[in-house]
Amino acid sequence: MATDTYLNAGRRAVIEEMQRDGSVWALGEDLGRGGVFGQYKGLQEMFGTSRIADTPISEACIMGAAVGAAMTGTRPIVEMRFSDFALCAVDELVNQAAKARFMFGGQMRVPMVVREPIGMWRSSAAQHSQSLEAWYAHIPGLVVVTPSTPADNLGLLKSAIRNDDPVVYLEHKNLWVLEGDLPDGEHLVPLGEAAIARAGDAVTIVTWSAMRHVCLIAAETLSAQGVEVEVIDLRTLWPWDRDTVFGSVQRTGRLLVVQESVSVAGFGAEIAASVAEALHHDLKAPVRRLGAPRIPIAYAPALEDRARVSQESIIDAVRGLIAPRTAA
Amino acid sequence: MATDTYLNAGRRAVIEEMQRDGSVWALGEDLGRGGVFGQYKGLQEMFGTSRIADTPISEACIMGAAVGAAMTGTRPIVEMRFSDFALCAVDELVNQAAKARFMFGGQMRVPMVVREPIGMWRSSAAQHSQSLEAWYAHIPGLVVVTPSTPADNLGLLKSAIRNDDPVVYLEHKNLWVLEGDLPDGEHLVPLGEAAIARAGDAVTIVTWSAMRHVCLIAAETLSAQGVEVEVIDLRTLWPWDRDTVFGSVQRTGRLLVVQESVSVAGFGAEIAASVAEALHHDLKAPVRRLGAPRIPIAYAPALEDRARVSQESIIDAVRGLIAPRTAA
Amino acid sequence: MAQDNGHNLDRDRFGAMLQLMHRIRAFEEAAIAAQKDGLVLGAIHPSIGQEAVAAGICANLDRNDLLLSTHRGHGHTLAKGADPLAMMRELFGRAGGTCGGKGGSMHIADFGVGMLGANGVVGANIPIATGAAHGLKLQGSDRIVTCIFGDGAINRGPFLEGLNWARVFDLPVLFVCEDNGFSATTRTREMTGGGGAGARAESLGIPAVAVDGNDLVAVDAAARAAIADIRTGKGPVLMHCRTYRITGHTAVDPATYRPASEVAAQRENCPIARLESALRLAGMADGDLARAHGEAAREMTDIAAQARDTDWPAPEAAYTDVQDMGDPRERAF
Amino acid sequence: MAQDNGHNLDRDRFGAMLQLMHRIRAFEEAAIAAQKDGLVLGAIHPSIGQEAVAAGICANLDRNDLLLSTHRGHGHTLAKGADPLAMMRELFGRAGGTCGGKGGSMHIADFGVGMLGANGVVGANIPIATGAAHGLKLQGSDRIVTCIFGDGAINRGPFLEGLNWARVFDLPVLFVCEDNGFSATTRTREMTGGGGAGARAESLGIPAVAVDGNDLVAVDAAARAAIADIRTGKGPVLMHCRTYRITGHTAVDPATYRPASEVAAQRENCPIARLESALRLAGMADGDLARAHGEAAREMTDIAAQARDTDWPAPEAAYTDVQDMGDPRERAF
Ligand SMILES: Cc1ncc(C[n+]2csc(CCOP(=O)(O)OP(=O)(O)O)c2C)c(N)n1
Ligand SMILES: Cc1ncc(C[n+]2csc(CCOP(=O)(O)OP(=O)(O)O)c2C)c(N)n1
Ligand SMILES: [Mg+2]
Ligand SMILES: [Mg+2]
Repeated sequence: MATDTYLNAGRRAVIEEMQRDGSVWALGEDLGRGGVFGQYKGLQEMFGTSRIADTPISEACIMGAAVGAAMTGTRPIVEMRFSDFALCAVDELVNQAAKARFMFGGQMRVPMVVREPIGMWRSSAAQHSQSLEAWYAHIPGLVVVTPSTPADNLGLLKSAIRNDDPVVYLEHKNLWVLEGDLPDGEHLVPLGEAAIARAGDAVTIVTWSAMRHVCLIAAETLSAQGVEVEVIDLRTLWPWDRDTVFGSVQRTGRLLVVQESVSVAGFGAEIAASVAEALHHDLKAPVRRLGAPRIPIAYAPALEDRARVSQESIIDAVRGLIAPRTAA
Repeated sequence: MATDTYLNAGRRAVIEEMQRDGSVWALGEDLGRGGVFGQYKGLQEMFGTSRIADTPISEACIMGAAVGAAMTGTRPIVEMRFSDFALCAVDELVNQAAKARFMFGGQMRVPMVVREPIGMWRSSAAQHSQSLEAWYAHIPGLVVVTPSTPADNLGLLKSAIRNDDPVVYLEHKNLWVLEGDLPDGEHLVPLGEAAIARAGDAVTIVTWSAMRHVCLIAAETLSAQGVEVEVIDLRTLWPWDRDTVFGSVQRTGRLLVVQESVSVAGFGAEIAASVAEALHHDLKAPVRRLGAPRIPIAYAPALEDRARVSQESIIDAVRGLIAPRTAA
Repeated sequence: MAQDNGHNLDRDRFGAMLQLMHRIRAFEEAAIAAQKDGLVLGAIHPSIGQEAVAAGICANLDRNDLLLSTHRGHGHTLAKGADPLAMMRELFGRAGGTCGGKGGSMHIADFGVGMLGANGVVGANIPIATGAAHGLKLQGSDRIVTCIFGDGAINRGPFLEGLNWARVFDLPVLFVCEDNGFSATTRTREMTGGGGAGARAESLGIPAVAVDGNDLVAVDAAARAAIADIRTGKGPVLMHCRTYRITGHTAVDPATYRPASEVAAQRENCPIARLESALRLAGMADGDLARAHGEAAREMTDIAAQARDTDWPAPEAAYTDVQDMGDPRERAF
Repeated sequence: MAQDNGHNLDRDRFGAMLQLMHRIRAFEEAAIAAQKDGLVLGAIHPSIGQEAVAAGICANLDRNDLLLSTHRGHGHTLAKGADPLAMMRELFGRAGGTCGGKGGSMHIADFGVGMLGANGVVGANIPIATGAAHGLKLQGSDRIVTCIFGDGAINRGPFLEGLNWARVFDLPVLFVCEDNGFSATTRTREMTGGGGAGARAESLGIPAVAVDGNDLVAVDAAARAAIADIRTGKGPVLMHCRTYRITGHTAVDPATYRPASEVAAQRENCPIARLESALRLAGMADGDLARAHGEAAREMTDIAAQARDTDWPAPEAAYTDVQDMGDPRERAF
């Protein structure tokens, strides 16, 4: 057991899988110098320029070439740098990668991992801060993963690389420096399983990605006040772990979904709606979502913060959920 | 009052607005020959090649050029042919058009309408059948419109063209031939207002686009059996008409959302979650969604139909909602 | 000029290619007829008049080589060796179609013969083909990839990105611009700046060769030379084949946007008739020529009849081939 | 060679351009210093060493002409006439910033002087600039549009789509490839097939001119000629300006991926020093030259101090400028 960062955990996952399987390779801009954040540091020295491939600034072709390379038996890891730039390659991901296996009647598969760093990262502004996981969850054919801890980034990225279908793998930029324990040996986290980050019986909080940590801090404050919330980190958004979420809500009777992304038509709506549909009669209070308002993300901190879900707003929302019902 | 098609209603909207305002123009592939479906038939003869502009097959540039042209004081109508091809121009729409006004601190606006025909159209298969309205509803800065009748296509498209922000205008391919009454004079339908397509008190059905008509047929069958459902056609998905929806659910106590698109992370989740959050205590049954399974759309009819919400499934869902609750 | 050498033509080789061109045409004629009968379910984009490109290119590919095509891909698919019955079943949306009825004409593919798919998105196969070549190169394979696209596709960004990529990584790709003069209903030249496909390829460092795409012998010779270069590791080459689309954009497009005289002149320039003349000059008997046509027509009429008698796919197949994880059936409830 | 004509230089004109180049550099030096103090909030991409492109191009534009830039846009924005205080406030995220603190360095824009924005997406401004020119042409305006982009941007699809479009519609656009040799940390030439920006433009039918981008006099002359052509309605022109990025990709990038000797040699090639030599040859006094530098440095130090003393924007401004319809504040609850 060693302590390391979320960034290095992802790096280790790539190294281990590339060592295990010669068909795995990575492509993206500036990978030879370690990538934008250093996730690929030293990898070109280890694996050579063919398997850690620097590419032109051609997002559409990076994604499209990965589709073709996956069809011919390799397992590409696509680096998109910022998830925002993946918007230059949506046809390639959504019309091609996601649909090929189906359109062609299962003649082949498209095993590829698309790493797209998401999320607010102080003063990165509107084109470098987005979280569009809801989009990908909506697209048949895609698996969607949002790791939130170093150990999960190790174990989920390894599983994603081994998956035979396209996986959109959304690391959070604010988590790169997060430290945590990494198991020593082979560590795989299965796709599709949520983690109960904290047990509790008062309210079920369902969250993912960086918000896990904000929720856990809020949970500590609440705990000090005698309210024990359960925090579920979905980890995989598609397929999401209905059993864990439903089981928890059946116990607590209360659901709060916390997401960093825009609340309107965000993935939180899927969770809230599913729980409301399936567990209406178990609910002791209405389901509730917290997310960003429907505004682009601004540069100045005071403005950017308006798009952030704070610890305080989580605490308030939990209090609202457990408050005795007053006349509407 | 004349009877005309949904297609001609859209055509009339373009003509009227181009006559009214010299800064309105349209651009897209093959517009000079009327566009793929004939929506622009004869318009180049009326307005010339500058204002009805044929373009190269360059979706990214069609969208991007419209952004620039809108910034300089014209009002472009972008024709994307099939909404699926708009996936070649997502950066231009989402990172540029939608965010420019905000990013630049309100120095200008981007008045443009992006027409993207959506929906299943017999045996068009996975790359010509998608409905991604949920994506656009999730993006700050975009207005999202889904007309379902000839009169609405006339009145909403005119309003969209007059709107000062980017509007994603999603006509449904299966509706082109639909006939209906068109008012003679100026007919504007305000953005953001739902239509109660049918009044009822048993269940509120919220729907949009082509599904309105399927819901209305189901409603007739139900009516014959003594069940009067209210069918709300949202018409505009962002901003959606909370007052009309909430008012109806407060009366009926039951909500069914019916959408053609993939249910998972679809816009129906937003409606269902919002109602569950706000009106939990008014609900006599759990909220419920109907939509497509999470599969790409196939070519063969028997397979394609598996992605379709049928009249029967709507009737079943309504019956489920009004059935006395049995032990879970 | 290649035509002038008619009397030197290898009759076996070009006889087989004539046969293939007849089969492509007969397949599409049968499909068009079937569409009128409501048997072909979605749009089809015939390549009638363009058969020499498919035949001349694919004659120089090995079965293991890969091919990516366009929405107008029946000819390419047949020429790569796909089974026409499976193809017709696909157009009819039947079980046993190349894609099990999931794809239809615009997504026809037969990975078994290295045909990696038509594509419903113009230009989308250029990066995918480039990536396929990248994958082959990474695996040390000696197979090559051919990517056919239309003249309209050169105005899409992926054309630049894909060709640049192929050059930068020195990939074994033959890019073929099958230039039929039209982008759907628009004349491509009016929407195209500069010298077109060849000039653009050269500006990206890729050698380009232009050829009369209705001259099978010329296409064959150019393809052979280009492919030989590619196999020796020289990297990508672009072939620009000028041809003409005799039908409308789709089988139901009357194509009134072009003068009848233009179409009539182009009918005279039919690649099949031109190869027939050359083979006649090379001594092939009229009876043999007629037989090639007749056999192809019979084969495809037969196939259409068989396809018509084929079962529909099982509806439950809609839920397969989506992805391994998760239940695609999952609806809201 | 343009440099050889130093003694013929118009001292007023080029003196003003020297001053502008000093101001650009001083602005960025002040910004870099302020970033170390935590005052500049997001990433900045300095253009130190590239000032002659901004100055030489913009000197030939009218205030009404439009300019679109890149993520490395401070110099272009200043050269187009924006107020450096408003710019610095934007970098500091303060009220009164050009974008009210909403954009920051990568979205700096001043529509009042025709500067339609930096862009955080490489190449994205090429279609937007083309469309701006399209809009101007539709309105019968005689203004022109200049679009500056980096050498890395020519490998993105929108480069092809935008240039082709500008040619097809004969639009008044000056495309400027500001080639500093790098795509972030990658040498662009290793990722670029063929002859680069100029060759690609020519293949699209757009005349191209290459110029030493560190030679202000040459940039000025080439820009003047190109813009004169554009104003007479000849359609788009591309200028390829070779220059060098003295700093790292961002202000905090140590850029260890290039040898110190290379950077040292390029420092010798500083466009400001070169213009100073030329002006000295033209008879400008050393004292005047020094004064230009000193004034610029003082101006920008002052401005940084003022920006630092400026208020933050009101938090509620986060909800404005989104769109007219709907309540952006709408959360789930
Ligand atoms: C990205 C995209 N834009 C538009 C279309 C609609 N479309 C289908 S085929 C076609 C014309 C393509 O012309 P070309 O590439 O020359 O091929 P051809 O049809 O002539 O074989 C168009 C515009 C599409 N399928 N994909
Ligand atoms: C579409 C896109 N891909 C990648 C990036 C990340 N990125 C920012 S600047 C840059 C380098 C751009 O190089 P160039 O165009 O030469 O401009 P320069 O930085 O040299 O001025 C890259 C790759 C981006 N902003 N947008
Ligand atoms: Mg064509
Ligand atoms: Mg550069």
